[in-house]
Amino acid sequence: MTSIIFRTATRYMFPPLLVFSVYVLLRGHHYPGGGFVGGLFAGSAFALYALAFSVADARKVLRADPRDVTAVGLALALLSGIPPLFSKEAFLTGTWWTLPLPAGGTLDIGTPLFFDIGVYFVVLGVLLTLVFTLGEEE
Amino acid sequence: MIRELLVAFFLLSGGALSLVAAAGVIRMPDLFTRMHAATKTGTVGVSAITIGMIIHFSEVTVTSRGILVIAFFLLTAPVAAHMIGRAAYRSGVQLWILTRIDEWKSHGKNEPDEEA
Amino acid sequence: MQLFITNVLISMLWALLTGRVTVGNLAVGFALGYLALTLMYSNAVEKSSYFQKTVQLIRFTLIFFKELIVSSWRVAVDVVKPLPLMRPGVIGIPLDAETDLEITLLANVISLTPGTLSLDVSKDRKTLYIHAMYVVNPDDLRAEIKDGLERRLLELLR
Amino acid sequence: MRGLQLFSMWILLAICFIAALSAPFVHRIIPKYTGAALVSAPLAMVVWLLSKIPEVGNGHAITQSFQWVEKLGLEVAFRLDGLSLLFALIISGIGALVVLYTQGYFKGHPQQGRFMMYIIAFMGSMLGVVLADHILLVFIFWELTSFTSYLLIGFNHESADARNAALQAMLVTVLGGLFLMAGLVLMGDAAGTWRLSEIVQRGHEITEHKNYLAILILVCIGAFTKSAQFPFHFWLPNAMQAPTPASAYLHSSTMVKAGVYLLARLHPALGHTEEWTLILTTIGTITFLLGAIMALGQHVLKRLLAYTTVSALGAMVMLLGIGTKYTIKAMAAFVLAHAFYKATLFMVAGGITHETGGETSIDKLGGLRKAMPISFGCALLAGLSMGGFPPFFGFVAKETWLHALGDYPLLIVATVVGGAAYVLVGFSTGWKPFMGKMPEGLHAHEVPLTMRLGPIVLGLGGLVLAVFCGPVGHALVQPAAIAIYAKELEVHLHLWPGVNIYFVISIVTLVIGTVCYLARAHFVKGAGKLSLLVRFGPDAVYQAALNGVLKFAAWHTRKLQTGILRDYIRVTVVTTVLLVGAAFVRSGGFQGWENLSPISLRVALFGILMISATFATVHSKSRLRSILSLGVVGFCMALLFTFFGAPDLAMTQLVIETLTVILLALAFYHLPTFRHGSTKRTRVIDIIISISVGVIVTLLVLAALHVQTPTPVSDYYLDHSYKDAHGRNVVNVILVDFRALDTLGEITVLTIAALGAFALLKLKPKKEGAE
Amino acid sequence: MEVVLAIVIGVLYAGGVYLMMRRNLIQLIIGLGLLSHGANLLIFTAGGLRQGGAPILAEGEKAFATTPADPLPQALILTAIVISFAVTAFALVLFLRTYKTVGTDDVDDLKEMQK
Amino acid sequence: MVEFICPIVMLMLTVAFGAAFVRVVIGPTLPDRVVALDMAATIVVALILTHCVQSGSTYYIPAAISIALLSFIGTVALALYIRRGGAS
Amino acid sequence: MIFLPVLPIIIPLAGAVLCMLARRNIAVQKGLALITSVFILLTSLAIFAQTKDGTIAVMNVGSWQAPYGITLAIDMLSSVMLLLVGVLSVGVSVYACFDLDVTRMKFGFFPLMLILLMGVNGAFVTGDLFNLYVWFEVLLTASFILLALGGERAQLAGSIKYVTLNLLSSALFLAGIGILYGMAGTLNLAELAHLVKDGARGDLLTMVAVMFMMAFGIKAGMFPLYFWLPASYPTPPAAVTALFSGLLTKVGVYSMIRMFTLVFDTDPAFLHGLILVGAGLTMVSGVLAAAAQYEMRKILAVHIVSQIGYIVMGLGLFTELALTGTIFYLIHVIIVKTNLFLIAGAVNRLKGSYDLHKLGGLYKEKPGLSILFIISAMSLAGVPPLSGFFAKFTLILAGLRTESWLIVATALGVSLLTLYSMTKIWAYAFWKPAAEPLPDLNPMPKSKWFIFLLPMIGFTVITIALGVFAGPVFDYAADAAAQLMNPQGYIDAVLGGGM
Ligand code: NA
Ligand code: NA
Repeated sequence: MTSIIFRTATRYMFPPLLVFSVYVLLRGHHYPGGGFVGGLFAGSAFALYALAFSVADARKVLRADPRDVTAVGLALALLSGIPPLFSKEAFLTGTWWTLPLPAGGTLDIGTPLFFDIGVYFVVLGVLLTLVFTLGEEE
Repeated sequence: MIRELLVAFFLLSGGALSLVAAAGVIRMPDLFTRMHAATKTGTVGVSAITIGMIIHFSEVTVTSRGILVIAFFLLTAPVAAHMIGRAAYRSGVQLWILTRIDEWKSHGKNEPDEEA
Repeated sequence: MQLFITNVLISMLWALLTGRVTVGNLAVGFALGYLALTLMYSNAVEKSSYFQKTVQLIRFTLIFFKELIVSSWRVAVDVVKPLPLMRPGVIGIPLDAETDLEITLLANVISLTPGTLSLDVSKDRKTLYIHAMYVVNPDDLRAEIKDGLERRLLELLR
Repeated sequence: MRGLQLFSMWILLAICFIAALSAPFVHRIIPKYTGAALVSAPLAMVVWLLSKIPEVGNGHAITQSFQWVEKLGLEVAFRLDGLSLLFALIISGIGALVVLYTQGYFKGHPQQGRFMMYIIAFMGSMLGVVLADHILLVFIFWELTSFTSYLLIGFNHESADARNAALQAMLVTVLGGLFLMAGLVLMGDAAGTWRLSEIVQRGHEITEHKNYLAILILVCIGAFTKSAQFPFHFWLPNAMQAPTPASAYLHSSTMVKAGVYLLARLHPALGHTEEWTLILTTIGTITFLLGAIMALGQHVLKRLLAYTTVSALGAMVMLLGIGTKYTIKAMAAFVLAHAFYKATLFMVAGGITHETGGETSIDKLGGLRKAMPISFGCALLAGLSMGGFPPFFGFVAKETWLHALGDYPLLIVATVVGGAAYVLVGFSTGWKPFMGKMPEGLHAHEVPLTMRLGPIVLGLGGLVLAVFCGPVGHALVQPAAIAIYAKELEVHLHLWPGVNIYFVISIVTLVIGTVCYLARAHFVKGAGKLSLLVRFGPDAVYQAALNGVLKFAAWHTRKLQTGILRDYIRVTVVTTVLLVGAAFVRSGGFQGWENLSPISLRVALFGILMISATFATVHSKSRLRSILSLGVVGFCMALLFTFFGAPDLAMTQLVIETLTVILLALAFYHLPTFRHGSTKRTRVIDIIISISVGVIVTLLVLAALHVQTPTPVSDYYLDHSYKDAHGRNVVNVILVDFRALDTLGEITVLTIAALGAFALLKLKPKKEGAE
Repeated sequence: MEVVLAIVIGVLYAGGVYLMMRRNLIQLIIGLGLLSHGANLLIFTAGGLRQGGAPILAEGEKAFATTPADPLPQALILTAIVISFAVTAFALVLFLRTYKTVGTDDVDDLKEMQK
Repeated sequence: MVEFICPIVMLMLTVAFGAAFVRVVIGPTLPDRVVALDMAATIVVALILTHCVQSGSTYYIPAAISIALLSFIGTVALALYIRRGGAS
Repeated sequence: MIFLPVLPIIIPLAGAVLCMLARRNIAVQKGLALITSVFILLTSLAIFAQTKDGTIAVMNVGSWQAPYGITLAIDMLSSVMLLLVGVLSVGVSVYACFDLDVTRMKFGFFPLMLILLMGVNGAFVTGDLFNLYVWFEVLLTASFILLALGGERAQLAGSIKYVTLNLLSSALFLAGIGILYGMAGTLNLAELAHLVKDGARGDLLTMVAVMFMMAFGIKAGMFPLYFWLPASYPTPPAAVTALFSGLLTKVGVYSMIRMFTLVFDTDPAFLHGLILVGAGLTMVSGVLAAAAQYEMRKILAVHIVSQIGYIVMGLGLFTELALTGTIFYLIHVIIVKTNLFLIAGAVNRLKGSYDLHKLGGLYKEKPGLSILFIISAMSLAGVPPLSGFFAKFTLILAGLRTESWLIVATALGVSLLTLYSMTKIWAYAFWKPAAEPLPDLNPMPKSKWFIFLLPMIGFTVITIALGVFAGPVFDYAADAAAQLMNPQGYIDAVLGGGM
């Protein structure tokens, strides 16, 4: 049991940190950030949670096993390179779709984005695997 | 012009406060007194600089992020100080010899250490 | 809370209407919305919590920032002063704050205000131990904190 | 004979190897008739060879070739000329007899099949050596004989002596083989062809080539090791560890003669020079005498024979070295004679040992004539042939030999000495064990038919050859001699040469030899004095060399692989610094400051801070101080990244720095504090090494900055990032698009690092006693 | 500017190597950390320092008005940082495991196992 | 004016950073070092934000936010480490 | 198949990801690993078929034209290396399925193995310097973990040395990349080669070349940089060591060959002279270390060093024939060395020891295994007509033709000592009777034992085939060497487009 103060602060910081991590991830293509730093932030949020409460609690919040998160992320990154196969282009060729936004603008969605999301999950999973395992070590 | 003056004011006071914090961290006699300097002055110093920056750019995104920086500092700095202070105290870091009173020691002695 | 959300929505609507999404414009919208809401709910029951809290929040914030600045100044002075003039000490403050949030905010505020630094909360959550730079009389200090920061904070939160 | 047209050299060889490989299986199926079945392979060869005698005798060579490794110039090329024919006949003929002998010798032995496999493979390899017409092919078969003889000598592998002898024989012959290979290749390149038949026609090109002496020495070393010439002779007597059929085969007729064969084969290419004569004659004579003298003091049957084999090989080399028409004829005749009597004696010796339950010393043998009459007969025939008594082929050969040495009186004296020894050994092996009284406790009976066949055929063969020495000389010896001499010559062998000086010398030799035999006891005693020669002889040198190499190896390994990480790092780093430094100096060193930008205050300040923080990290007794100072270094890095326009880097650096601290803190909970000091000396050395690293890196960076970049590829990224890759943050676009493959690799590294950390922490081996 | 950074890089490499030659597992890992800082800074410096701002195209613009910092070394360093983080984390766990299994953090003691 | 002020502020911050570093080095206790490093992180934020003003580029703000958040986590982790008895 | 050049990377990765997702079920993991290995082999065969006539298979990943994106370029050398990886992966997978303990499988052996293969393949196909670094790190990290997996004392002690020295090498490699980029402004190997051919980069290139030589030298296990190898290789299970011995150091050598034929052809007297000296010392030092050992696995491990010396010797001599020898040697030694480690593992499985003093009598007990061993051992020692003979002979011939007497003498002497150490193993473990009878620890029934032996039988057959059919192999190696000696084709193929 750690401090009330710390745990309370953590409880209030945890959601914004996760939101911030997604923000960093999604803006990464245009501004500083990206999947890597985003994943680190998300992982840090869970690490903070594990420090304040316990690794077991943090695992409960995450629900999935971090190693599965990693594997899924890696799979996503790998798969994002496959679509060009169907248009006879090289592996990892960026494929973009422009979506109209309700407010009138447009949004570019492309395979590099999915790649970055894959990176995000890998980093998240990796960091948590490390932190949780080290935290659980006797 | 006023904006520039404001920016300059906030930046300079931020810098000055940081210097003060630095001086405190160097000069204060024990951990706890040093923490006073580091926590308060450091936080105010960086907040001042953040405000200076907000005024300098006067953009929504910069402002929101600037506020975020300040908010985070105000939330985390004391918590961090608390965590270190308590850890240091419990692990037996000595108070300055001129410390007058230690009620925690006298009252809190019987309190079982949660993690022991 | 509903009123606050309504207020935020009004400020956003204002920004959209004026077509400029800037801090200033949002603030203006918020202020206008607040005024409008004050008028709307001048007699309603819900009024008390939202509008009263607003006043308390503003007051608390002002006091807090004043203290913050003062505290920085005090440290600045302390840093320059000869060391033996300090009278540091660790004292316990009996808590009225009960919830986690109350205790946490109080501890944080105490840490950020002059001369005091929260160290820990006792296990029974009844006492907050703080480190103070100038302990001339521990009881005076205790009273000062309880009447000043704690009372105001609890007023705001409850 | 028409049916034989189907066969050709490579098919016959292939049959040999197939027979070898199938031997264990054949043995499993028909254990009693293994030899009978397998002998068909060498017999086929013998028959085929015999059928070619007329053609080859007329000076025609039979050739056959196809490509193997074309670009390397390696062909599978065979050529049967007189020399090849003589050797191939000996090899396959005696081979066939040995295979049968083996059947009897190893009767009921569970690993008879295995032995058959080795011996037939060995025979095939030997045949390959003498039939190959390509230097590489010669070498390939040559090495195969070394390898198969290794297996043969070490056949009784549960005995340490057998293993050591096998190793010794292999190391010596392979060592020679390596020299030989170098020599052959140089020779081939000097001649411009790797075909032996073409090389021997270009003798002048080789003897006048600048590498001639090197080629000659290399080839000689190769041949000498194989043919047990001084000073490489020592392995041969030791190789007596091999089971008798192997000894008989390896040491009488075949493997050891590979060297002689090769020298003979290359005589047209390398011979006719002073160097050739000097080297071969000297070494040959020394070996001839040494082997003969060493034989005098022996009492173990097989060792007696082995030393005389050494001696005989020396004689062949000596004769070849002189290189006259006559000596070459003599040599060819002697090869034939030696093969017959020596193989017989080995086989009989094996039979004696076999039937007496393992007795090997002639001093403990006697009176076997009744128990083993046939063996006795054969041994006597061979022993007399060996001694050079008429009317055996040994005598015929010796006569030719003495004739040939007419101009070399010293060598005649040597021949008399050696010949006397042969007489002694001939009696010792062909007479002594059978005559006199049978020692008590010795039981023996005649060897089985399979083991009798070889001695009978070969023992009688010595007589038959002598009787038909005229035709034999014409059909077998003459073509071989022509091939060696590379010019026309005629061979006339006579059983009765008439009384002349050489005949007298011959008789004198026989008398001396007989007297010596009667006084044998003195020689055996005298052999004790020769122990000095043994102790400091080549065998000892071999042991010393091997031990020396092993000792050096152990020392080298101890010194280099200390097990201390610091030593490894030191060597690695110092090597790197020295070599990079050398390259730096070589490339003109530091070249100027022109391209450097002026120093700004804040960079200077942070530089100083970073350096101080690094010092604090390095020089710290507290590991946390070290870690936190490293954190300061990281902060400074992030700030530098900020100052030079790298926000992504700054952000990542900061996050990573903090996370590293967290991980370290989590892990440090379990780790103890620093407490292992180093000595001052160590520290000083380490500091010097470290500083040199720092200096070289600094210089490298400065030197590299001096080189102007033309247009870096990154300009492309700046232009196309938004346009083609839909991203404004160029760094991010590089990471997820332009160079996404790097990132894919990077996240793979991350993934497995986590996987590994997990496995390491969770997978705990069963408790080993902690210190 | 580069001179300062070149010296810093040299010091980082020197410090890293020195620490790696100490006897303690933790010093070893800190040494690796310094070395990786050195390598990153080296790429950054050798890649050319341009004070032209971040290689991020401002909102609304189609091309860079002035040449910004070279983005490629930055991307390379990013990759290198991540990789070295992964490796460091693993090495840390490895050392921890070693300490717990072997019972020493003295690198010199590990030589016994060579035999 | 801002161009003129920024270097001065930066210098001040750098000095403060240096002071924090000195405390990291001299300690004497681990909590002292941790507090000093935490302060150094705060000053890094200030430095980065000042650089934003100086260079007119807002791209560095996320870096500042990152350090604000993560230095907290780091400090807390170290505090917990101290709590577990690693103060020496 | 437009994806072909990248398949050697993504197939193992996909297999690894699936294995990770199936981490609870070992049977599924085994199946996945085997299937993936077979696919790796098939892919490499397809690539081999495409490149065997000298075509360079090029793929610009992400469709960014060279030199801007990462280009994968597969020439004949890469292609044959990929093929070897494919063959090895199948063999080692089968072996591992039988030999490895369940705990190691549970804790990620198969994904790690596949990722190791991914890294190795990546290094072989990439045409980009930094990408090469990334693959190096991938394979190194995987190897770190495979090495330490199991956490036994010796493993850990070895791992620390391995990790440390290899990271030192990475720092050096990275520094080299940084400086080279600073000087040339590109990371694409072909572009670098192109710039160097223009002569614009000056003498400093020699210095950078030496840095790369050292970085790759550490990874390749050259003297005096090889210490990590004997410290670590003899510690993990046989399947792992076999994989390592076959592939890891070879990646270092491959990279050295690639860089020193394509990019660094400045100052050959100095650079190739240095390589030659290194090669000689490496051979000698490795073989001496082997002579001093009495532990089967350690002998084999330090022999890797010695073999590296031979491989590098060809690069040092730097003629077409010499490179042919190098390539032949690579092909030969990867197969043979892997096989020897697998056989050593089988011995250990039977007798529970690698100690030559303890072992014995195997020739009597397990003639089949003995024959597999002696063939491979003799091949390694260079006994004709096995693969090792042609490999060594070609190198020595190249040495003789360039009149590099010293290196030829060294190579010959070392080959004798190699023979000595191989016969030492043979004499001690197989011929000699065991000092005290060792129990048969092998619980496998005969049919299973045969399947277990299958990879070894396969590799042995390959060794023999490489000798008997040396012609085509040599032709291939010679063509590959010619391609390396004339890098313009590579440069044109990469910079001239591709897909
Ligand atoms: Na903070
Ligand atoms: Na540049």
